[in-house]
Amino acid sequence: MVIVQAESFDAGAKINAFMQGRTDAGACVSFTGVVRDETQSARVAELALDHYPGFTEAALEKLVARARTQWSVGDILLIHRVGPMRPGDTIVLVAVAATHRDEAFEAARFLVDALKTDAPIWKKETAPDGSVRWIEPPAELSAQG
Amino acid sequence: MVIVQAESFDAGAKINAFMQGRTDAGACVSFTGVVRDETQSARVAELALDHYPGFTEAALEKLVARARTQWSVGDILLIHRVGPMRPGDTIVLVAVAATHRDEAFEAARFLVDALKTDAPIWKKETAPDGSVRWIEPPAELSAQG
Amino acid sequence: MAKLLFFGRLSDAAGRASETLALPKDACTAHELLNLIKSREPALGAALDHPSVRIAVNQRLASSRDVTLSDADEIAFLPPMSGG
Amino acid sequence: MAKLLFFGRLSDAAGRASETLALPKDACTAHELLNLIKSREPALGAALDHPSVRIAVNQRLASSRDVTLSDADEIAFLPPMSGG
Repeated sequence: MVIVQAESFDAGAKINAFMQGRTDAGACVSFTGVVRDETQSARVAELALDHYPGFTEAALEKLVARARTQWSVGDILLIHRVGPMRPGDTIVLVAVAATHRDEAFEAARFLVDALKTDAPIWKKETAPDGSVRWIEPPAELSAQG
Repeated sequence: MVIVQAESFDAGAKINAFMQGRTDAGACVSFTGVVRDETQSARVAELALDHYPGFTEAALEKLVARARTQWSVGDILLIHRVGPMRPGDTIVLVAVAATHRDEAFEAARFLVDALKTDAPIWKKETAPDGSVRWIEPPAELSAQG
Repeated sequence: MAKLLFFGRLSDAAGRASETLALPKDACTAHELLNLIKSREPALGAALDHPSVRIAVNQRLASSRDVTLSDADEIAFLPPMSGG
Repeated sequence: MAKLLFFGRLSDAAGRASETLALPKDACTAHELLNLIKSREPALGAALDHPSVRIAVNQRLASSRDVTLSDADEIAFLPPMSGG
Protein backbone atom coordinates (compact mmCIF):
# COMPACT_ATOMS: atom_id res chain seq x y z
CA MET A 1 0.00 0.00 0.00
CA VAL A 2 1.23 3.47 -0.92
CA ILE A 3 0.13 6.53 1.01
CA VAL A 4 1.26 10.09 0.30
CA GLN A 5 0.03 12.51 2.93
CA ALA A 6 0.69 15.93 4.41
CA GLU A 7 -0.25 14.84 7.94
CA SER A 8 2.41 13.60 10.33
CA PHE A 9 2.11 9.93 11.25
CA ASP A 10 3.12 7.58 14.04
CA ALA A 11 5.66 5.22 12.45
CA GLY A 12 5.58 2.72 15.32
CA ALA A 13 1.78 2.49 15.26
CA LYS A 14 1.85 2.03 11.47
CA ILE A 15 4.41 -0.78 11.77
CA ASN A 16 2.35 -2.47 14.48
CA ALA A 17 -0.85 -2.25 12.43
CA PHE A 18 1.01 -3.54 9.39
CA MET A 19 2.28 -6.61 11.26
CA GLN A 20 -0.93 -7.20 13.25
CA GLY A 21 -2.15 -10.77 12.89
CA ARG A 22 0.59 -11.88 10.51
CA THR A 23 1.36 -15.36 11.77
CA ASP A 24 2.53 -16.31 8.27
CA ALA A 25 5.24 -13.66 7.94
CA GLY A 26 8.17 -14.14 10.28
CA ALA A 27 10.08 -11.03 9.31
CA CYS A 28 9.33 -7.34 9.01
CA VAL A 29 12.03 -4.95 7.90
CA SER A 30 11.16 -1.31 8.20
CA PHE A 31 12.94 1.87 7.29
CA THR A 32 12.07 5.16 8.91
CA GLY A 33 13.50 8.33 7.45
CA VAL A 34 13.64 11.31 9.77
CA VAL A 35 14.25 14.96 8.85
CA ARG A 36 17.76 15.81 9.97
CA ASP A 37 18.70 19.20 11.39
CA GLU A 38 21.82 19.30 9.25
CA THR A 39 22.58 18.15 5.70
CA GLN A 40 25.99 18.55 4.07
CA SER A 41 26.95 20.72 7.05
CA ALA A 42 24.10 23.17 6.42
CA ARG A 43 21.62 23.70 9.25
CA VAL A 44 18.01 22.95 8.41
CA ALA A 45 15.08 24.71 10.08
CA GLU A 46 12.38 23.40 7.77
CA LEU A 47 12.11 20.91 4.95
CA ALA A 48 9.25 21.21 2.47
CA LEU A 49 8.39 18.46 0.00
CA ASP A 50 6.67 19.29 -3.23
CA HIS A 51 4.96 16.45 -5.08
CA TYR A 52 2.70 15.96 -8.10
CA PRO A 53 -0.57 14.49 -6.81
CA GLY A 54 -1.48 11.38 -8.75
CA PHE A 55 1.79 11.23 -10.65
CA THR A 56 3.87 10.81 -7.50
CA GLU A 57 1.60 8.09 -6.08
CA ALA A 58 1.65 6.24 -9.41
CA ALA A 59 5.45 6.34 -9.52
CA LEU A 60 5.67 4.99 -5.95
CA GLU A 61 3.11 2.27 -6.73
CA LYS A 62 5.31 1.24 -9.64
CA LEU A 63 8.36 0.90 -7.38
CA VAL A 64 6.38 -1.21 -4.92
CA ALA A 65 5.07 -3.40 -7.75
CA ARG A 66 8.63 -3.87 -9.00
CA ALA A 67 9.78 -4.95 -5.53
CA ARG A 68 6.91 -7.41 -5.27
CA THR A 69 7.83 -8.91 -8.64
CA GLN A 70 11.48 -9.23 -7.73
CA TRP A 71 11.21 -10.62 -4.21
CA SER A 72 8.85 -13.05 -2.60
CA VAL A 73 7.42 -10.74 0.02
CA GLY A 74 4.07 -10.83 1.75
CA ASP A 75 3.15 -7.19 1.82
CA ILE A 76 4.65 -3.73 1.52
CA LEU A 77 3.68 -0.46 3.16
CA LEU A 78 5.07 2.85 1.95
CA ILE A 79 4.02 6.10 3.59
CA HIS A 80 5.57 9.34 2.38
CA ARG A 81 4.91 12.71 3.89
CA VAL A 82 4.79 15.83 1.75
CA GLY A 83 4.52 19.51 2.59
CA PRO A 84 6.42 21.34 5.33
CA MET A 85 8.27 19.37 8.03
CA ARG A 86 10.64 20.06 10.88
CA PRO A 87 13.80 18.24 12.02
CA GLY A 88 12.86 15.07 13.88
CA ASP A 89 9.67 14.54 11.84
CA THR A 90 9.24 11.18 10.14
CA ILE A 91 9.33 11.79 6.42
CA VAL A 92 9.04 8.26 5.07
CA LEU A 93 8.24 4.76 6.27
CA VAL A 94 8.88 1.63 4.26
CA ALA A 95 7.83 -1.68 5.80
CA VAL A 96 8.15 -5.08 4.18
CA ALA A 97 6.69 -8.28 5.60
CA ALA A 98 8.04 -11.59 4.39
CA THR A 99 8.32 -15.17 5.47
CA HIS A 100 12.10 -14.94 5.31
CA ARG A 101 14.40 -12.17 6.45
CA ASP A 102 16.57 -12.17 3.32
CA GLU A 103 13.75 -11.10 1.08
CA ALA A 104 12.40 -8.57 3.56
CA PHE A 105 15.81 -6.90 3.82
CA GLU A 106 16.47 -6.91 0.09
CA ALA A 107 13.08 -5.56 -0.92
CA ALA A 108 13.23 -2.83 1.74
CA ARG A 109 16.72 -1.86 0.67
CA PHE A 110 15.68 -1.72 -2.98
CA LEU A 111 12.73 0.51 -2.18
CA VAL A 112 14.67 2.94 -0.04
CA ASP A 113 17.34 3.26 -2.73
CA ALA A 114 14.74 3.57 -5.51
CA LEU A 115 12.93 6.33 -3.58
CA LYS A 116 16.15 8.34 -3.58
CA THR A 117 16.44 8.31 -7.35
CA ASP A 118 12.96 7.70 -8.74
CA ALA A 119 10.45 9.34 -6.42
CA PRO A 120 8.86 12.42 -8.03
CA ILE A 121 9.44 14.54 -4.97
CA TRP A 122 11.18 17.88 -4.72
CA LYS A 123 12.76 19.00 -1.48
CA LYS A 124 13.29 22.56 -0.34
CA GLU A 125 15.42 23.24 2.69
CA THR A 126 15.01 26.43 4.68
CA ALA A 127 17.99 27.39 6.83
CA PRO A 128 17.59 29.03 10.25
CA ASP A 129 18.40 32.40 8.56
CA GLY A 130 15.48 31.93 6.18
CA SER A 131 17.53 31.19 3.07
CA VAL A 132 16.15 28.38 0.94
CA ARG A 133 17.64 25.85 -1.43
CA TRP A 134 16.10 23.18 -3.59
CA ILE A 135 17.82 19.82 -3.30
CA GLU A 136 18.73 18.34 -6.66
CA PRO A 137 20.79 15.27 -7.42
CA PRO A 138 24.37 15.70 -8.65
CA ALA A 139 24.61 16.43 -12.40
CA GLU A 140 25.68 12.85 -13.29
CA LEU A 141 22.52 11.49 -11.74
CA SER A 142 20.08 13.95 -13.22
CA ALA A 143 21.61 13.45 -16.67
CA GLN A 144 20.42 9.85 -16.54
CA GLY A 145 16.87 10.99 -15.99
CA MET B 1 21.13 -1.40 24.33
CA VAL B 2 20.42 -5.11 24.78
CA ILE B 3 17.32 -6.33 26.60
CA VAL B 4 16.40 -9.97 27.14
CA GLN B 5 12.96 -10.34 28.67
CA ALA B 6 10.13 -12.79 29.15
CA GLU B 7 7.44 -10.10 28.87
CA SER B 8 5.86 -9.33 25.53
CA PHE B 9 6.66 -5.88 24.15
CA ASP B 10 5.20 -3.35 21.77
CA ALA B 11 7.67 -3.20 18.86
CA GLY B 12 6.22 -0.01 17.38
CA ALA B 13 6.36 1.83 20.70
CA LYS B 14 9.96 0.68 21.21
CA ILE B 15 10.94 1.92 17.74
CA ASN B 16 9.25 5.27 18.39
CA ALA B 17 10.98 5.69 21.75
CA PHE B 18 14.29 4.71 20.17
CA MET B 19 13.96 7.35 17.45
CA GLN B 20 12.43 10.03 19.70
CA GLY B 21 14.34 13.30 19.45
CA ARG B 22 16.98 12.01 17.02
CA THR B 23 17.40 14.98 14.71
CA ASP B 24 20.95 13.85 13.96
CA ALA B 25 20.08 10.39 12.64
CA GLY B 26 18.20 10.41 9.37
CA ALA B 27 17.69 6.68 9.08
CA CYS B 28 16.33 3.93 11.27
CA VAL B 29 16.26 0.38 10.01
CA SER B 30 14.39 -2.05 12.17
CA PHE B 31 13.80 -5.75 12.02
CA THR B 32 10.89 -7.38 13.79
CA GLY B 33 10.79 -11.14 14.05
CA VAL B 34 7.40 -12.69 14.64
CA VAL B 35 6.60 -16.25 15.74
CA ARG B 36 5.24 -18.06 12.70
CA ASP B 37 2.47 -20.63 12.93
CA GLU B 38 4.34 -22.96 10.61
CA THR B 39 8.03 -23.79 10.16
CA GLN B 40 9.31 -26.25 7.59
CA SER B 41 5.67 -27.22 7.01
CA ALA B 42 5.16 -28.19 10.65
CA ARG B 43 2.38 -26.41 12.52
CA VAL B 44 3.45 -24.54 15.64
CA ALA B 45 1.17 -23.98 18.60
CA GLU B 46 3.82 -22.64 20.97
CA LEU B 47 7.44 -21.64 20.78
CA ALA B 48 9.54 -21.61 23.95
CA LEU B 49 12.95 -19.99 24.12
CA ASP B 50 15.50 -21.17 26.62
CA HIS B 51 18.42 -18.87 27.42
CA TYR B 52 21.32 -18.67 29.83
CA PRO B 53 20.82 -15.54 31.95
CA GLY B 54 23.92 -13.38 31.91
CA PHE B 55 25.69 -15.47 29.29
CA THR B 56 23.06 -14.79 26.62
CA GLU B 57 22.98 -11.05 27.32
CA ALA B 58 26.80 -10.90 27.21
CA ALA B 59 26.86 -12.69 23.85
CA LEU B 60 24.26 -10.29 22.41
CA GLU B 61 26.15 -7.28 23.78
CA LYS B 62 29.23 -8.57 21.98
CA LEU B 63 27.37 -8.75 18.67
CA VAL B 64 26.08 -5.20 19.13
CA ALA B 65 29.58 -3.99 19.99
CA ARG B 66 30.94 -5.67 16.86
CA ALA B 67 28.30 -3.94 14.71
CA ARG B 68 29.16 -0.59 16.27
CA THR B 69 32.84 -1.13 15.51
CA GLN B 70 32.18 -2.13 11.93
CA TRP B 71 29.65 0.52 10.92
CA SER B 72 29.26 4.16 11.76
CA VAL B 73 25.89 3.96 13.43
CA GLY B 74 24.36 6.20 16.05
CA ASP B 75 22.68 3.70 18.30
CA ILE B 76 21.43 0.14 18.38
CA LEU B 77 18.50 -1.41 20.22
CA LEU B 78 18.13 -5.17 20.53
CA ILE B 79 15.21 -6.68 22.43
CA HIS B 80 14.87 -10.44 22.56
CA ARG B 81 12.02 -12.27 24.19
CA VAL B 82 12.56 -15.58 25.95
CA GLY B 83 10.17 -18.09 27.50
CA PRO B 84 6.91 -19.31 25.97
CA MET B 85 5.38 -17.48 23.01
CA ARG B 86 2.51 -17.95 20.59
CA PRO B 87 2.30 -17.43 16.82
CA GLY B 88 2.04 -13.74 16.03
CA ASP B 89 4.10 -12.71 19.08
CA THR B 90 7.10 -10.48 18.47
CA ILE B 91 10.18 -12.48 19.36
CA VAL B 92 12.94 -10.05 18.49
CA LEU B 93 13.42 -6.41 17.58
CA VAL B 94 16.62 -4.96 16.16
CA ALA B 95 16.70 -1.23 15.49
CA VAL B 96 19.65 0.72 14.17
CA ALA B 97 19.79 4.50 13.94
CA ALA B 98 22.35 6.09 11.65
CA THR B 99 22.97 9.28 9.77
CA HIS B 100 23.03 7.36 6.51
CA ARG B 101 20.79 4.56 5.33
CA ASP B 102 23.61 2.36 4.00
CA GLU B 103 25.12 1.87 7.40
CA ALA B 104 21.77 1.42 9.12
CA PHE B 105 20.81 -1.34 6.66
CA GLU B 106 24.16 -3.10 6.81
CA ALA B 107 24.46 -3.08 10.59
CA ALA B 108 20.87 -4.29 11.00
CA ARG B 109 21.39 -7.04 8.47
CA PHE B 110 24.61 -8.14 10.18
CA LEU B 111 22.90 -8.31 13.57
CA VAL B 112 19.90 -10.27 12.35
CA ASP B 113 22.18 -12.77 10.63
CA ALA B 114 24.51 -12.98 13.62
CA LEU B 115 21.58 -13.62 15.96
CA LYS B 116 20.68 -16.67 13.87
CA THR B 117 24.07 -18.27 14.34
CA ASP B 118 25.58 -16.78 17.49
CA ALA B 119 22.76 -16.08 19.94
CA PRO B 120 22.84 -18.50 22.89
CA ILE B 121 19.17 -19.26 22.60
CA TRP B 122 17.47 -22.62 22.32
CA LYS B 123 14.07 -22.93 20.71
CA LYS B 124 11.48 -25.58 21.42
CA GLU B 125 8.44 -25.87 19.18
CA THR B 126 5.25 -27.46 20.42
CA ALA B 127 2.90 -28.71 17.71
CA PRO B 128 -0.88 -28.48 18.05
CA ASP B 129 -0.87 -32.22 18.99
CA GLY B 130 1.46 -31.50 21.91
CA SER B 131 4.58 -33.05 20.38
CA VAL B 132 7.74 -31.03 20.92
CA ARG B 133 10.98 -30.58 19.03
CA TRP B 134 14.09 -28.61 19.78
CA ILE B 135 15.34 -26.54 16.85
CA GLU B 136 19.00 -27.08 16.11
CA PRO B 137 21.04 -25.80 13.20
CA PRO B 138 21.94 -28.18 10.39
CA ALA B 139 24.98 -30.37 11.19
CA GLU B 140 27.36 -28.31 9.00
CA LEU B 141 26.56 -25.21 11.01
CA SER B 142 26.81 -26.72 14.45
CA ALA B 143 30.10 -28.39 13.55
CA GLN B 144 31.59 -24.91 13.17
CA GLY B 145 30.70 -24.10 16.76
CA MET C 1 -7.15 26.16 -22.11
CA ALA C 2 -4.23 23.97 -21.10
CA LYS C 3 -3.13 23.69 -17.50
CA LEU C 4 0.56 24.16 -16.72
CA LEU C 5 2.11 22.85 -13.51
CA PHE C 6 5.49 23.87 -12.15
CA PHE C 7 7.27 21.73 -9.54
CA GLY C 8 10.23 22.18 -7.23
CA ARG C 9 12.45 25.14 -8.05
CA LEU C 10 10.39 25.80 -11.19
CA SER C 11 7.47 26.94 -9.05
CA ASP C 12 9.82 29.44 -7.41
CA ALA C 13 11.11 30.49 -10.85
CA ALA C 14 7.54 30.96 -12.09
CA GLY C 15 6.30 32.60 -8.91
CA ARG C 16 3.29 30.28 -9.17
CA ALA C 17 2.65 26.53 -9.00
CA SER C 18 0.18 26.42 -11.89
CA GLU C 19 -1.57 28.46 -14.51
CA THR C 20 -4.09 27.99 -17.28
CA LEU C 21 -3.00 29.19 -20.69
CA ALA C 22 -4.26 29.24 -24.26
CA LEU C 23 -1.90 27.18 -26.39
CA PRO C 24 -0.42 29.10 -29.38
CA LYS C 25 -2.45 26.76 -31.58
CA ASP C 26 -4.19 23.46 -31.07
CA ALA C 27 -1.95 20.41 -31.54
CA CYS C 28 1.15 22.49 -30.95
CA THR C 29 4.34 20.86 -29.70
CA ALA C 30 5.91 21.36 -26.27
CA HIS C 31 8.67 23.11 -28.16
CA GLU C 32 6.23 25.69 -29.49
CA LEU C 33 4.71 26.15 -26.05
CA LEU C 34 8.17 26.76 -24.60
CA ASN C 35 8.83 29.39 -27.28
CA LEU C 36 5.60 31.15 -26.35
CA ILE C 37 6.60 31.19 -22.66
CA LYS C 38 10.11 32.42 -23.54
CA SER C 39 8.66 35.32 -25.49
CA ARG C 40 6.60 36.33 -22.47
CA GLU C 41 8.90 35.42 -19.58
CA PRO C 42 12.43 34.83 -20.85
CA ALA C 43 13.88 33.73 -17.50
CA LEU C 44 11.09 31.26 -16.80
CA GLY C 45 11.22 30.02 -20.40
CA ALA C 46 14.93 29.32 -20.10
CA ALA C 47 14.44 27.51 -16.78
CA LEU C 48 11.67 25.33 -18.25
CA ASP C 49 13.63 24.56 -21.41
CA HIS C 50 16.68 23.28 -19.51
CA PRO C 51 17.58 19.73 -20.66
CA SER C 52 17.28 18.43 -17.09
CA VAL C 53 13.60 19.40 -16.99
CA ARG C 54 11.17 16.67 -18.02
CA ILE C 55 7.66 17.25 -19.27
CA ALA C 56 4.65 15.15 -18.33
CA VAL C 57 1.45 15.41 -20.33
CA ASN C 58 -1.67 14.27 -18.49
CA GLN C 59 0.57 12.63 -15.89
CA ARG C 60 2.65 10.67 -18.42
CA LEU C 61 6.27 11.55 -19.10
CA ALA C 62 6.84 12.79 -22.64
CA SER C 63 9.85 11.36 -24.42
CA SER C 64 10.74 14.63 -26.18
CA ARG C 65 9.79 18.27 -26.71
CA ASP C 66 8.07 17.15 -29.92
CA VAL C 67 5.13 15.77 -27.95
CA THR C 68 1.84 17.15 -29.23
CA LEU C 69 -0.24 19.20 -26.80
CA SER C 70 -3.85 20.10 -27.04
CA ASP C 71 -6.30 22.22 -25.10
CA ALA C 72 -7.43 20.62 -21.83
CA ASP C 73 -4.08 18.90 -21.42
CA GLU C 74 -2.34 19.02 -18.07
CA ILE C 75 1.30 19.86 -18.80
CA ALA C 76 3.76 19.45 -15.94
CA PHE C 77 7.36 20.67 -15.82
CA LEU C 78 9.49 18.43 -13.60
CA PRO C 79 12.98 19.50 -12.56
CA PRO C 80 15.43 16.81 -11.37
CA MET C 81 13.83 15.00 -8.44
CA SER C 82 15.35 15.20 -4.98
CA GLY C 83 14.12 11.72 -4.17
CA GLY C 84 12.14 10.61 -1.15
CA MET D 1 29.43 -28.15 45.43
CA ALA D 2 29.45 -27.24 41.74
CA LYS D 3 26.35 -26.08 39.95
CA LEU D 4 25.46 -27.78 36.69
CA LEU D 5 23.14 -26.11 34.14
CA PHE D 6 21.49 -27.89 31.23
CA PHE D 7 20.10 -25.91 28.30
CA GLY D 8 17.81 -26.67 25.38
CA ARG D 9 17.26 -30.34 24.69
CA LEU D 10 19.79 -31.21 27.41
CA SER D 11 17.36 -30.00 30.08
CA ASP D 12 14.78 -32.39 28.62
CA ALA D 13 17.41 -35.17 28.54
CA ALA D 14 18.32 -34.47 32.19
CA GLY D 15 14.73 -33.98 33.33
CA ARG D 16 16.00 -30.91 35.16
CA ALA D 17 17.48 -27.53 34.22
CA SER D 18 20.13 -27.50 36.96
CA GLU D 19 21.60 -29.43 39.85
CA THR D 20 24.28 -29.05 42.47
CA LEU D 21 26.79 -31.84 42.64
CA ALA D 22 29.96 -32.73 44.46
CA LEU D 23 32.81 -32.95 41.95
CA PRO D 24 34.65 -36.31 41.94
CA LYS D 25 37.65 -34.41 43.27
CA ASP D 26 38.66 -30.77 43.46
CA ALA D 27 40.41 -29.48 40.32
CA CYS D 28 38.96 -32.29 38.22
CA THR D 29 38.55 -31.90 34.48
CA ALA D 30 35.27 -31.62 32.60
CA HIS D 31 36.20 -34.99 31.17
CA GLU D 32 36.26 -36.53 34.63
CA LEU D 33 32.95 -34.88 35.53
CA LEU D 34 31.38 -36.33 32.36
CA ASN D 35 32.63 -39.80 33.32
CA LEU D 36 31.01 -39.42 36.75
CA ILE D 37 27.70 -38.44 35.16
CA LYS D 38 27.95 -41.31 32.66
CA SER D 39 28.42 -43.79 35.48
CA ARG D 40 25.26 -42.50 37.16
CA GLU D 41 23.06 -41.63 34.17
CA PRO D 42 24.48 -43.22 31.01
CA ALA D 43 21.95 -41.63 28.62
CA LEU D 44 22.41 -38.13 30.02
CA GLY D 45 26.19 -38.62 30.13
CA ALA D 46 26.22 -39.58 26.45
CA ALA D 47 24.04 -36.58 25.53
CA LEU D 48 26.32 -34.20 27.46
CA ASP D 49 29.49 -35.69 26.00
CA HIS D 50 28.37 -35.23 22.39
CA PRO D 51 30.96 -33.23 20.40
CA SER D 52 28.33 -30.63 19.47
CA VAL D 53 27.81 -29.75 23.14
CA ARG D 54 29.93 -26.90 24.44
CA ILE D 55 30.78 -26.32 28.07
CA ALA D 56 30.86 -22.93 29.77
CA VAL D 57 32.54 -22.54 33.13
CA ASN D 58 31.39 -19.53 35.12
CA GLN D 59 29.78 -18.16 31.96
CA ARG D 60 32.91 -18.49 29.81
CA LEU D 61 33.15 -21.04 27.04
CA ALA D 62 35.78 -23.71 27.71
CA SER D 63 38.01 -24.56 24.80
CA SER D 64 38.14 -28.28 25.61
CA ARG D 65 37.01 -31.02 27.99
CA ASP D 66 40.39 -30.62 29.72
CA VAL D 67 39.23 -27.45 31.44
CA THR D 68 39.76 -27.64 35.18
CA LEU D 69 36.70 -27.41 37.40
CA SER D 70 36.49 -26.63 41.04
CA ASP D 71 33.83 -26.50 43.70
CA ALA D 72 31.58 -23.43 43.45
CA ASP D 73 31.99 -23.35 39.67
CA GLU D 74 28.93 -22.88 37.51
CA ILE D 75 29.22 -25.46 34.73
CA ALA D 76 26.83 -25.07 31.79
CA PHE D 77 26.19 -27.58 29.02
CA LEU D 78 25.19 -25.84 25.80
CA PRO D 79 23.79 -27.81 22.87
CA PRO D 80 23.92 -26.24 19.39
CA MET D 81 22.07 -22.93 19.53
CA SER D 82 18.91 -22.40 17.56
CA GLY D 83 19.70 -18.75 17.14
CA GLY D 84 17.48 -15.80 17.90
